[in-house]
Amino acid sequence: MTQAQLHAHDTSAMASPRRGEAGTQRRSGHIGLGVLKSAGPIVSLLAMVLVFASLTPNFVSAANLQAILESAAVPAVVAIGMTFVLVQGSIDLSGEGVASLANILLSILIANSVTAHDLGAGAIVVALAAGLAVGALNGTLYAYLRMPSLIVTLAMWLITLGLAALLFPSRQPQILDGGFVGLALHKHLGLSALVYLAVALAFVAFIVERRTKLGRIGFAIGADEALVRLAGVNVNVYKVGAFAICGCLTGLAGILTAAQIGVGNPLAGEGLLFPGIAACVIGGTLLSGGRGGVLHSLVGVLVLVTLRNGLVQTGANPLLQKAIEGVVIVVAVAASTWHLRRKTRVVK
Amino acid sequence: MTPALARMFPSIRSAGDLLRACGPAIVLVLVCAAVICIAPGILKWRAINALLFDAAPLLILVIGSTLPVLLGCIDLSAAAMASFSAVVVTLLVPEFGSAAVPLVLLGAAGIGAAQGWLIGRLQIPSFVMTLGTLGLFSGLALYLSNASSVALGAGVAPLDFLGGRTHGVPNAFLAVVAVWIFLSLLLRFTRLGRDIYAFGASELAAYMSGVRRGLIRSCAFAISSVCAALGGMMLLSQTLYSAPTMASNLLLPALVGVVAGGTAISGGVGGLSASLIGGLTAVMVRVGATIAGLPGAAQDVAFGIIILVAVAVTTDRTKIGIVK
Amino acid sequence: AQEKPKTIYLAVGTTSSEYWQEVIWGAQQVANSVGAKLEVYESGFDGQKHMQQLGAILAAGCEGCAFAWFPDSTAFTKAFVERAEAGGAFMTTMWNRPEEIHPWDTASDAWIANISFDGVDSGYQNGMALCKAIGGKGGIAVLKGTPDNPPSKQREIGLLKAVSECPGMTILDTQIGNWGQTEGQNITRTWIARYGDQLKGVFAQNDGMALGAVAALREKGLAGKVPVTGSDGSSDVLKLIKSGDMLSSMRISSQLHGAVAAALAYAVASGDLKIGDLAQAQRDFYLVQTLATKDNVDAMLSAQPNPADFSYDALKKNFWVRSKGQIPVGVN
Amino acid sequence: MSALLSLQNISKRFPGVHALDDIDMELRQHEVLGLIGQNGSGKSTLMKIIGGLHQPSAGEMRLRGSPVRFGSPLEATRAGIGLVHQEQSLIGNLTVAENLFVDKPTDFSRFGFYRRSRMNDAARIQLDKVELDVAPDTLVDQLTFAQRQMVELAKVLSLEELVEGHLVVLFDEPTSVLTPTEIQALFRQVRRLKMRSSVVFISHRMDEVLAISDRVYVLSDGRNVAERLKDETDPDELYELMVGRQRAGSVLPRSNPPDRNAPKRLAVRDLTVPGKVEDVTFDVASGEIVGLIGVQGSGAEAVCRAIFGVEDSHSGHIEYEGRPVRVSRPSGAVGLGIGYVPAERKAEATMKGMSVCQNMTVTFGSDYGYGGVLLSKRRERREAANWVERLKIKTPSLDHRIDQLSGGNQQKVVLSKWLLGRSLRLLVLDHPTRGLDPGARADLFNAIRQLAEDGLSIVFVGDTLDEMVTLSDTILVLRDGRLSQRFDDVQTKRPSEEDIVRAMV
Ligand SMILES: Nc1ncnc2c1ncn2[C@@H]1O[C@H](COP(=O)(O)OP(=O)(O)OP(=O)(O)O)[C@@H](O)[C@H]1O
Ligand SMILES: Nc1ncnc2c1ncn2[C@@H]1O[C@H](COP(=O)(O)OP(=O)(O)OP(=O)(O)O)[C@@H](O)[C@H]1O
Ligand SMILES: [Mg+2]
Ligand SMILES: [Mg+2]
Repeated sequence: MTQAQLHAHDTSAMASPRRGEAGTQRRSGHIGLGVLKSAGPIVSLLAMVLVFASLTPNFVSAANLQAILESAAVPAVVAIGMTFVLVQGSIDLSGEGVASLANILLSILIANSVTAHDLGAGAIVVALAAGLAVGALNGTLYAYLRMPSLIVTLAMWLITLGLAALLFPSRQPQILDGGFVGLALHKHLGLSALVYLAVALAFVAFIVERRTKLGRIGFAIGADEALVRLAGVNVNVYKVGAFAICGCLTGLAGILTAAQIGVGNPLAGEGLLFPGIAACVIGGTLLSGGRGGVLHSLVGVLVLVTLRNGLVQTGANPLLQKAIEGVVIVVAVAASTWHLRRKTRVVK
Repeated sequence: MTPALARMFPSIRSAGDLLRACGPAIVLVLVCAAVICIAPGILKWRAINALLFDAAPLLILVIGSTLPVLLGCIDLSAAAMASFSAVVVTLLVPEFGSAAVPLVLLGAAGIGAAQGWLIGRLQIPSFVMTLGTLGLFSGLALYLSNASSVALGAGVAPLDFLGGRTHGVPNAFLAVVAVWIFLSLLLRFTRLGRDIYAFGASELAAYMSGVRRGLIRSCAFAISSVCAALGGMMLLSQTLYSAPTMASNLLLPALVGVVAGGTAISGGVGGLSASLIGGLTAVMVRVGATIAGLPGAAQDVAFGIIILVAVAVTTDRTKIGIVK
Repeated sequence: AQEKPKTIYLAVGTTSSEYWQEVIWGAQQVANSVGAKLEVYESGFDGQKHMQQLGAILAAGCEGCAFAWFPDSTAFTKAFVERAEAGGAFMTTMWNRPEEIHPWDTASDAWIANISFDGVDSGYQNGMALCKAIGGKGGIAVLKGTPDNPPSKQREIGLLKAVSECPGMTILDTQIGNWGQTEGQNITRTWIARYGDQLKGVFAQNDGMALGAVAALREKGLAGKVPVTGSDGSSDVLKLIKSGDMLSSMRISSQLHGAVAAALAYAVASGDLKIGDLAQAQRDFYLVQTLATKDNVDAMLSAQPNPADFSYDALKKNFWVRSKGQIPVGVN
Repeated sequence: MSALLSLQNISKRFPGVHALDDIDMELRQHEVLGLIGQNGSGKSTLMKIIGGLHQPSAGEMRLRGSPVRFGSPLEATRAGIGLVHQEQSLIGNLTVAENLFVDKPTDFSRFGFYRRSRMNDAARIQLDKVELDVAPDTLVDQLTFAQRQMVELAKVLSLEELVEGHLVVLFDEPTSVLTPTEIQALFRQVRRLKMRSSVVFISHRMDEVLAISDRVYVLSDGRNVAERLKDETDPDELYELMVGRQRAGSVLPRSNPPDRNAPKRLAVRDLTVPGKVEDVTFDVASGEIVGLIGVQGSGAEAVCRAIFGVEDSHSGHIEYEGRPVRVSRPSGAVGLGIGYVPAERKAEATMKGMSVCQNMTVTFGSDYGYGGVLLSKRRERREAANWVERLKIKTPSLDHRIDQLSGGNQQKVVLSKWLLGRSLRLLVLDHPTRGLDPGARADLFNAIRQLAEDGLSIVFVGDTLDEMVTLSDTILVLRDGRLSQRFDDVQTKRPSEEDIVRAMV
């Protein structure tokens, strides 16, 4: 070779968004600091607990912690499912409809006060399958017809909510299956089966996310789908998979709501969606995909549930609670991602 | 195509492109045709007139929401802003009279700009920022109105105007058209417009090319907020009562309108005319379902299916590499 | 004679609730008995949606039509009735109207009547029942509906009246549950943790939140020990009252609500009734309601509504036979 | 030697572009085939067709004698064809091991769950081949650019174990971002690989192509214009075949040396970028071309970014035209008349999905309008068309999408974005020739030289010593973030390459 090729570039400084972040991780050097940084949401959670605890001593009582965990169980199930979709950089808005549909399906098929059906556990299977089917349909329309997931799932939200209303048998079916309602009633160590179920699901989801191709490729799709396609991966399958998981878990959330209240409700999903997404984002799962994960989202759920609980505990003006919640969401996300700020970072 | 036309619409190179570009309009025409078949009475001027009057608040929200979407952002707070500003206007009218309306519009612009600016400063996703302000605005609206409907004082000229008609055409709709023309010109012929599209296509490359993204984002969100506030005024001019949640449910239809017109949520592709068409489609679908006498729940199902079909037909997938 | 309307238009908040299903049933009986069609419009409590629906119906031309309409919030009432007037149609409204406007002073040629239930009375009676159940002493917590909703406010006024008459009973906390079961459950859970034994009763402004409160209490084995009141008198709640898990609920006749609203609209639209002949008390009135308690719940549960009682002809004898009187001034 | 892969009459049309026109090509067993051609001549397209990313519009492809047609990259991989892309194609948030095997049928999972230890062991074997010492479970994001390039290579090499029989390995400009030592490592692998495979090697550097290839194909305008055996040709002939003109004197000498007393345009004093650059001081006169050079990590790029205001923090003083300035964002720099061509073209310089014209006019288009606010599309199009012609940008029209241009032409569009600015007085170029063909490079250099003579100041970081010496008036050598030596009047007193290298290491 006659030419000496000399490369004057410092690649760690190349500031494409991804690379910029990786660059600093290396520069900062200590692992301890890195862990602390990704622990931003946990720090916000602890800070919030400290503030509320100092405002009212009741806050950290065992009873209240139980109340927080019980309230977190259903949102956690939703957030776990949502995480699989969000890490791919897509979004699923159909949650409220799907949960409502699963709820009403379950409550008219299990032993109840209105219809004559009694499928027992079969009702749970049917409701879960409905969630799974809607999720898979969402994913299929999104991936194969290349329609934005936001709009596909928005439409599906309306459709499933409408179906739930059409299935509603004009009176709220009271669930008579004692075993099923017992899920929410029987306590072990002060917590209902729902809490344990949520924890177990989180564990399984974590393994799936870290240890399976579905989970790993999901992250890759979120980071750069074009590259994943270039690598010859059948991206669409993984997309459908993620939406199916999300649909199934959202359906499960609707089922669990039925267990908690003991009656079927065609609007059971109301109020699950935006808090679910907010929880994921607060926990550090980026809407643009590729970052975060199940554990992050769980922290986010705890932040939101704790906040709501704390506002009630401290007697904040109920009319202003929404406003306070809004500000806290913004501040929490800003604080926990502050260290990621770069001039060349792109956040949409 | 003539060269001049080709220059005006550079992206249209073949018949297929043309069809795709017209997709949303074709869908709108088909939906209208279907509605007319169901209820020929709708063709009467009075009926059209009434529809336009009703549609105006939604249309203005659709137009406003388009700008953040063109950036690849999203403004979830628009509907809450509409309710909030309606409440604030009714509260300010006893004090300021007609001046309350421009005051509130100005305030909305400021708040919107601040919102856009904060997204950049704090580097948080617009989804999160506006989800936060959605909570903030609706909370404040509840608090300020003490959770009640407030009657609008008499003699507020701008609102009387919005509620009235000129030569039989609802002024609210004329206002929508005026805003649409103004913003379309802004997008097409000014530097701001070019920068908005550049930002949407690639924020990083635009930034490295000297585009002032903080400024651009502030402008887009300010416009979105002002349009939302204007929507709130239109609604107020119809109801004459403000309520802290009166427009909250417009959030999703507005988004549907934006996307049904073919504007990509990933940014950089689409425009206001597309949104206007999309918004009208959303309105006509609702009207059609109502007139067809579908039961409420089935209306939702039908609406959902039509959105799916409309978007499946209208999304220009060639321009968006990756659909998210 | 005027032409008889072929259709009765009914607007409801949602079809996914027992209350509204009964309203629809009541209106359906009226429609059936006169051979008209009942068209139901659902808004999901989105006033804009009802506006568009009304606009679409009127746009297609609807002179002399009969509307039994639910304004989603008071903010929309005036717009609805004025539109009905502009379109030459007739309208009865349910529940929501701003305090200062009435059928005789606003769009009076179209707005036939406003029919509601006495929220203050509901709050008061439930409050007094609660007072008695806790022995006149102790703290209760209040679950409110959506904050800008008139019935929610009225029920709160009624409760405050009861509290003033029952000085030992104090309100520990008031939270907004937005009429929802899950929210009611979560808030009640937090209350149990916060107040422990201090929490002697829960006043829920509707049955949905009451169900949530009972579910939260049940988790702690407190159902039946801490009395809960609701409002609406839905069938699940009646069962809970019977089993002792709940204390009381204001039972309103939703079938009657729908039937009277539809029948009055039809009566005027078909010329059987002249708006000008109606007195104020006939145009702005409450329907009767009964507090459901353990004592009368069996009768309520076994009573099946008889379609014949809701036929147009049956109602026409006297539309106001179940009226509880004119809505007082300054209330809505 | 028999043909392993043969292409007959392959054509490829994109809307508006005839990228390949009736190509015949034969790849024999155990050979390295060099492929050269100007930017946009269709090299990458050809590779993508072989690799299963594109389907040919016409023509036939035969592998081991039997016709094949690949519907996806996966099918090509299964047939033993591996492609190293021109733009990097690793997935940042997967581990090295996952990236190595993501496109291959493997048995590293059971019931959908990964067996990580197995996968990592297999990965280590591949990494050893390219002498890359990173843990297989490192995230790719945490590697340097060059390390990633080696992983790409390992990814292709891992086909060896997974596919039976002879392989086809395609390298699309693998060396443009590698250091000499890394290039040597790559070449060793290629030579080893020859034992059981055939290789196609694309580069714009003639000497590299000749060093590694047995045969060279020359493409021009999507057509195959020449074929040479390695021993029968030399760089100059190849250059001529490819560019269509003589190499000698391709870059004009400076007609008049820069004025020593010209006013200072930029004065950088004690510039420090934490962790990258320390106390760097230098001046740039108007009309001067300053070349920055140093080995990888020496901080030259950070200096450029700091001048343009995109480094997150820096200290020191920067004077611009005699006034101290604080540039904290690109828009500020542009306002001062400073432009910057970043090294990462794909992410930082091109707006995907936008047209060539839109990309060119984004920064200075409004200068051609009215009052800096209203645009005049007619006038700015005329100006854009002008630069398309001057830089010989190969595009069907001004309205063609930039991401559908070849890499080199994209780079030219990026350059013209800045050249459009009448107020531009300082242009900072970060590896501007990366991916350019030799002819284009000469065109570019001539354009830069011309601009400098018209008074534009240039700071540039180059790819090779050769181009530094060809173009610069002053060369600044950086070592470990500090200025280690400076060579003045380069055009009159050419420093020897040895001198420069000594200052760098
Ligand atoms: N030193 C820094 N470290 C990390 N992030 C920074 C730093 N400086 C700025 N930023 C972030 O980068 C963003 C870019 O800001 P900058 O001021 O360069 O331009 P802009 O706000 O996008 O555009 P405009 O010119 O319209 O204000 C800032 O909003 C800030 O969030
Ligand atoms: N996806 C595409 N759509 C349309 N045109 C394309 C596409 N990909 C490539 N082209 C066109 O095909 C031609 C050949 O491009 P190609 O990338 O193969 O060139 P190349 O020889 O690799 O150039 P370089 O040396 O710059 O990498 C170019 O004119 C380019 O504009
Ligand atoms: Mg700024
Ligand atoms: Mg190429």
